[in-house]
This record gives sequence, C-alpha cells and structure tokens, in this order.
Amino acid sequence: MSYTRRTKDELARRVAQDIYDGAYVNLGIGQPTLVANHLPPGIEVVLHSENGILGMGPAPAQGEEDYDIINAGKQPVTLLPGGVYFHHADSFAMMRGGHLDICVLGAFQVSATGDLANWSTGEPGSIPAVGGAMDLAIGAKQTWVMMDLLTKKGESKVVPQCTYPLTGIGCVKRIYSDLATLECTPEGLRLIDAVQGLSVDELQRLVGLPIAPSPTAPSILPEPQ
Amino acid sequence: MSYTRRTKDELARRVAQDIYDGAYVNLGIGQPTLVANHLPPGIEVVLHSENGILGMGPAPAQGEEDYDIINAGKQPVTLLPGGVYFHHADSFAMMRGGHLDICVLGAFQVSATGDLANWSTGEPGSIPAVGGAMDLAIGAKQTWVMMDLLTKKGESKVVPQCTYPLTGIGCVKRIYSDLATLECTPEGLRLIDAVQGLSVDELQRLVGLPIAPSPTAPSILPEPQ
Amino acid sequence: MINKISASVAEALNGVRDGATVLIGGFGTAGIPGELIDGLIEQGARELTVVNNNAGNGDTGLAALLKAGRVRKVICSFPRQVDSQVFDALYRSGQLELELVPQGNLAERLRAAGAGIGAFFTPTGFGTELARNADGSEKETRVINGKSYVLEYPILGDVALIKAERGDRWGNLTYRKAARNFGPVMATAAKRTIASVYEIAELGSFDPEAVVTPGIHVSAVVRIPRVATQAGGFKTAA
Amino acid sequence: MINKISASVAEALNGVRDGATVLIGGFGTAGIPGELIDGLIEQGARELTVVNNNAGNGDTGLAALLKAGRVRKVICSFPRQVDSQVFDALYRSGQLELELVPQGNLAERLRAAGAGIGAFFTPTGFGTELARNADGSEKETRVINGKSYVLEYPILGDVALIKAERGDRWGNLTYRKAARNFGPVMATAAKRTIASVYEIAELGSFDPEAVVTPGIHVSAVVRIPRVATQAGGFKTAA
Repeated sequence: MSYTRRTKDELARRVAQDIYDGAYVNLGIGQPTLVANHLPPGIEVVLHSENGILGMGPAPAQGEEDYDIINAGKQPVTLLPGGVYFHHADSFAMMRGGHLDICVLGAFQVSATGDLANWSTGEPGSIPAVGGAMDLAIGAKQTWVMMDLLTKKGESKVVPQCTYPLTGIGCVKRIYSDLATLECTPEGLRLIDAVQGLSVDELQRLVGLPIAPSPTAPSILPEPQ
Repeated sequence: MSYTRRTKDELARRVAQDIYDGAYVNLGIGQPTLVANHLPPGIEVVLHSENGILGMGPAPAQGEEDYDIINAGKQPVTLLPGGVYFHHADSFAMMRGGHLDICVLGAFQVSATGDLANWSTGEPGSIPAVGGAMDLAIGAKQTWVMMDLLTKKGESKVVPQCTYPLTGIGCVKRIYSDLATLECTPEGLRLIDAVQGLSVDELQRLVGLPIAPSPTAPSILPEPQ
Repeated sequence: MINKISASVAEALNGVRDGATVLIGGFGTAGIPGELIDGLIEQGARELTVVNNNAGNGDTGLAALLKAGRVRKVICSFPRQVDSQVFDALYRSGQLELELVPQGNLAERLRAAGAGIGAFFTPTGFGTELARNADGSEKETRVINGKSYVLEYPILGDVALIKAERGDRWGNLTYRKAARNFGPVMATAAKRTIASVYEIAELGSFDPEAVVTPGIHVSAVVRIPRVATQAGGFKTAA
Repeated sequence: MINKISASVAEALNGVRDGATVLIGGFGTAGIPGELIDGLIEQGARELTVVNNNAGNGDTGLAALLKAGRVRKVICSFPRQVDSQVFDALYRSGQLELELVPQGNLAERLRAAGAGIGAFFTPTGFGTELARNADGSEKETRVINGKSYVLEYPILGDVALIKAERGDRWGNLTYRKAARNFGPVMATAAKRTIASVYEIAELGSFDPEAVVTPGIHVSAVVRIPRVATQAGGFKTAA
C-alpha cells in the first residue's frame, strides 16, 4: 500500500488536536511554533515563553513589532489579555516545578523509552549551545516531540539508544512525526496512529524497533490539578 | 566608683548612634523596635520587616491602623515613600542572602565568640517557637544584640558558652547592653564602651570573662556594596 | 474557555482528601484565608497536615480547625502565642505532632517544592536543635566555601488556601500590602491552589507587569465579601 | 539621604576590577544593557568572567567586549548563533573559556547566590554531558524520592549590569515587558548592581505593590536616553 507523509502543517494540526482547553503549553523554537496556528477554535490555551511570558499571543502586524516582547526564538510576539510577565528564575521554576502541562520540542533522536537528544549533534569542533532545552525536556507534565520520523538519509530518528548527546532521560511521552504518532513507555514504543496506508509492520521496519499496537488510542485528558 | 545603667531609651539611642545613613536594618521584635525612635535626624535608614516590607514607617495614628500592614511583632505600621512589598520567600532570601546591613536582636545569652541563644529557654514542657530568629541571626552583614548585661539574679548573659538552645553560631558581632558595648570576636570579647564610672576590671568581674580593652572604638562604616 | 472562578467556597474546596497536606497562607492578621479555613472545617477532611507560619489563635480559623480534631500534624515556625491555647492543649496532650521550622527555611522549602528543587543547603539553623530530624538524628550538613549548611527538603502541598485581593478567570492574582506574605510561594507549592479574593477582575484588566501570582499557579478563585481586616488575637509573636 | 542615582555611566562603573565576575542581563533583543557594556569597555577592566544568556552577537555590545580582549571566561546557556562570530573565533582559538549551563540552572544558580543558598539539587541536566565539571569529572548526583538530581552551586557576581525601565533614588526598579528576564535575579546575585533606566521616578511615585526589584538589591541607577529597542542580529537562538 502507498502512504503520504504529513506535511509540516498537517503535523502541526495533529499535535494541536491533542492540546486541550485550559492547557499551559510551551512550544519550542522552530517547527513546534507552527502548532499555535492550528489550535482548535473555541478553546483557550495559555502559551508560555521561557523568557518570562505566560499568555503569549501571535506575531504582531508588520511595523508593530516591539522587541521588548519576543519569544524564545527571539521573534516579536504579542501578549493576550490575561497574559503576564515574570523574571527568568520564576519562569524556569515554573518549568522545572512541573507547572506546564505540555511542552512540544524538536528532536535529533528519541529513544523507545523516551530519552531525548535535541541540543547537540556532538560534532567535534562544534560550539555547544543548550539554552532552555534541558529544562523544558524534564519539566513539563508531558513532553512531546515533533519531528520527521526519518533522517534525510532514511535512518530512523527513533532509536534503541540515543547516539547524540542527551538532553534528558526518559522524558519524552509522545512522538508526533510525519508518518506516525508513537508513545514512549518504559517498555518501549506504542502506536497511537499512523498515516493512512502505513501498516504497523512497515512502520516497525522503518523504525527498526518493536511497536506495540494500540487499537484504541488513549485520549489525552487534562491532568487533575 | 559608682555607675548608672543605661535606661531602655538610652540603650536604644546608643544602638541608633551606630546606624548609618543608607543602612538596611531589621529591628527584631520587643526592645529592638525602640531603636527606630532614636535614629539620628538627617539620615535615611530603610527598615525591613520579615513579612515582606522594606521602608517600614512608624505606627499609624490611632484609628488609622491597617491590619494588612503589620511588623514582625504583628503591630500595625506604615509604609514610607519608596517602601515596597514582596513575598515571604523573597523576604527571607533577602535576609539569608546577606543583603541587610544590620539586624538588631534581643538575647537570652551571647557567647564571647558570638554564639547566640534567643529563641528558647529549653525549659522542659515548654512549647518551642522560633519564627525568623535563626534566619535573622545568620543573615545580616552585622548582627547586633541589645539586652541587659545581667539577668535579674545578677548572672551575666554574656557567657563562655551558651547553655540555652542556640539560635546561631558565631553570628553576633556586637552586644549593646545597659552597662557596656562589647564586640564579639573569634578571640573573645573586646570593649567598645562602658557607662561612665564602670571600669574594665569591674566589667570583667561582672561578665566573668576577659575583655580586651579598645582605646579607640572602631567606627562603624558602611560595608562597600 | 478557562474559568477558574468558583461559585462558592464549598465548590472550591470540593475534593480535599483525608490525610492531605494543606498549606495555609497568612502572617499575623494579614493574609489569613479565614473563609477558606471555615470552609475546610465544613468540608470535613481529617488527618490533615497543616503548614502555616503559626498554629492558630483564639478559637477561630486555624484554631477552630485544630479544635475540630481534623489536624494530625502542624508544620510551622511559631506556634506559641498568648492565645494559642487550642494548639497548646492538643500538643501537650500528645494529640498533635509539631514540626518546627525556622521561618525562612519554611518559605524556602515551599519555594523548592514549587520550583522543582530536590533539596537545598541552607545556613539557617546550622548547629541548632532545629538541624535535627523528628527522630533526633542529625540532618545532613556540609561546609561549602568555608560556611556551614544544613540540607533541607521541599514541602509540597496537596492543596493551598491563600487570601488574595483581586483575581481574574485565568487565576491571576494581586495581593494587598503585606497580606501578600506566604500567598505567592504557597500558590506554587501545592497541587491545587485555592485563592479567596475580594474582587473578580475582568480578564485583561490587570497590568501584566504587576500581577504577583500568574494564573498557572492557581486552580480556583472564589470571591468573598469584603470585610475590614481585623486585629484578631495576635498579641505577641515572632 | 540615600541617592543611588549616578550622574553618568562612567561614574556608575567606577571601581570594576580586573578579574571581576560580571553578570549581564538580557535575552535576545530585550533587556540588554548596551550602554553599560559600552561603558565597561571604556572603563577598561580585564580578565573578566562574563555571565549572560548568550555570548554576543554581531560586533557590538558583549561581542565588542569580547573583541576588545577583556574577557577570560563566558558562563552562558547559548553561545552559538548565526552572528556570534566574535565568540566563535575566540573560543575556537582557545582564547576564551566557556562554561555551558542549561538556562534554568543558570537562573537558579544566580538566584541561589542572591538567596544565600549554598548549593541545590536540580533535575535539569541529569544524565547529560552538562552534568560534568570542566575537568570532565561527574558532578555530584542524588536520587531523592525516586527522581534524579545534580548538585549545582551559586554564581555570585562582583557586579551586575542590568537594564530596567524606571528607577528611583532608593534603587527601586520596574522593567518593560519581557525585557525583565534576567534583571531581577541578577540584581540579587551581585555585590554591586548597576541598572540603566530610561526614566528616573520620584521617590514614592512607584506603586509599592508593583516594584519588581526592591532598592536593596541595587547600588547605582543611571539614566540613559530612550531609544527604540532594536532587532539587532538575533536571527536564531534558543
């Protein structure tokens, strides 16, 4: 059977579909920021930015940029009614203290048990830079990864064990990819969904790891507060 | 020779005399609060209260009490222009972090090397209560004690070693008492001043400890910021 | 839509379980969530561990909660007061456990719980009786850069009851003067934080630079009638 | 009388010594105290350790300080950027030491310095390369309640350079929007804190509930001409 990869927007929409009303969410820099454009109408989601913002709104109209209000990627943003500012120690206390419901990050590699590598390719001579990646990875109630399942060379980015330098251990709960949505558990991968036409067998072949089937995808419920 | 004890107000004035322009000061509950009434005119001293106030002013006029602004002793106070509010964790971070210049406390006992006992008499069956005493004792740049030198029974409250439960170790820099002002150093007591007519010999007899004379009392200078 | 406004104190307190650790804000006369404490008595949860700076005054508020026999343990810095007779009697008769914590360590342990810190070295209490565990053993200590510290652990609440001044439907809060005290730090340190307010603010009406507790730390906001803060029985304390 | 208002940047920076640890606020385009960094270049102190979230962009500000050869070591979370060529070259040629710290540990280590905490157990970085010391040895770790933590130590500055919006003669400060970022925590973490402001406020004109940095944490306030915050060269980052 043939199948088609989710486009970047389709993938963002797939992630957004699992974000619920009232969730406090941090969208990492790069691809995850697209998720904000696809949040279902009628729900309120409070976006956090590591540099001290809750209630972050969309990019301002051209010419109205205020460079005192930017997101983690240093792009100008806005503040929604109800949004607030706080300082860096409070912001990272919020992250580390488990107050965010969901964090969506990009990744180089994710292991079947949820280890994450997304900050360094470990190339000799490269200049390391970590930013808030490690804090985000381990802080939120749920850390989701959003990425292509395969590298350009066709190698799986979901691996038995990360070979790139780790960002965090056992911290990823879900992998949203262009081909499938997977859950990382201490026992390994579990299928949430796959694009139409992609069988579990074929998916296991691509990933090179066993994937437990999941006839009924667990719904994502808000954690009790 | 005969000598006269400093009255409570004279003692408060003696302490106030060593508080300098621009000092951030915490005055403990009880006798130390009297010091505020004797600060030299023309200087600005910023008073801290552990419950989240900097720039604490005097008691309000009768009938104007606001029980949302009280000092550590739970008495209504006021806020001076320039005063600010903050929460408990920030307030004690300020104390513990060494940001206060001076803290003035009462004491049951002080050792020659500056150990302080001021929170519990250790009586069996008594209910212990510590409040902010331990944080204040060890946090300020200088901790001063203000007390009668002798108990009602005539025993020295300055001791070789505290017998009451400790508040902090080696934390007291100065003892302002009704009979003399003493400095605690790792080598023991040093005289700053004594009431007129009280000789060092007589003072040593009362305290029962050697007191190094100090012909020129060191001036209290602001610590460089 | 996010709407954290509760219709009543009873609704806000729904679900507090027996055995819960309850953080209660306030210092002296300021910031005590009296209406929420009364609601907790009404609600009926038992075997509670209560964290507050004090241990009740007179026979209302926290003292009434103690008197109703709902509390197993008190974690506080200053239980003994002129009118703490309810606590005193229960403690003396062995019906109430007490964990005495220096006030700043109390605030910092709450902050650590909210900030995801596993433990921290504090200078406060080093070399004193309060550097011992309940069983009399010594707490872990360490010398760092020539200074002595005690290792202290977080205090995580199941629920926090705090008193604020204004709140909006996202749970953003401001406080009044020194009634702020433990409120903001306790709000971060509990799984569920309930704030009483005198006024509900329209969303967006707060100055975003002046909100003290961001709504993320608040689960429920309940409006109570404004009353003049009263002196109560706080005659001596620390 | 307390008057922390400095007549000039040069006056405010007087006394910064060779070998000092300098905390510099800012994140991206927001909150960078450009005028104070320029003043520091002018002032001439050498062999500095600089703590900032980044390591300079383009060839102004922190990059200019690096280029002038004044910096021995950078402690930051994200040095690599599209236009961090000054840092890159100095680092690659071994002329600059780098201590890479996860951003939250950076903020918390500064907070610990300001709060008198000797060390703290943080979950961030556990099991990663950043849980190693400069010499490659592993940092101390511990499992607490089933969760793994790394022990981290305070970062105390000799001087902090921060950008605020308004300040009064007692040193009380407010910030503008997300330009707040590292300012308030760095202000607590240095022996001497210098804040640039766009506006001097009359004492007593601040809302006492809305002051973000109490004056106790500020040594000098210097007014600089208001300029629109510019985009600068922050094209990618984290």
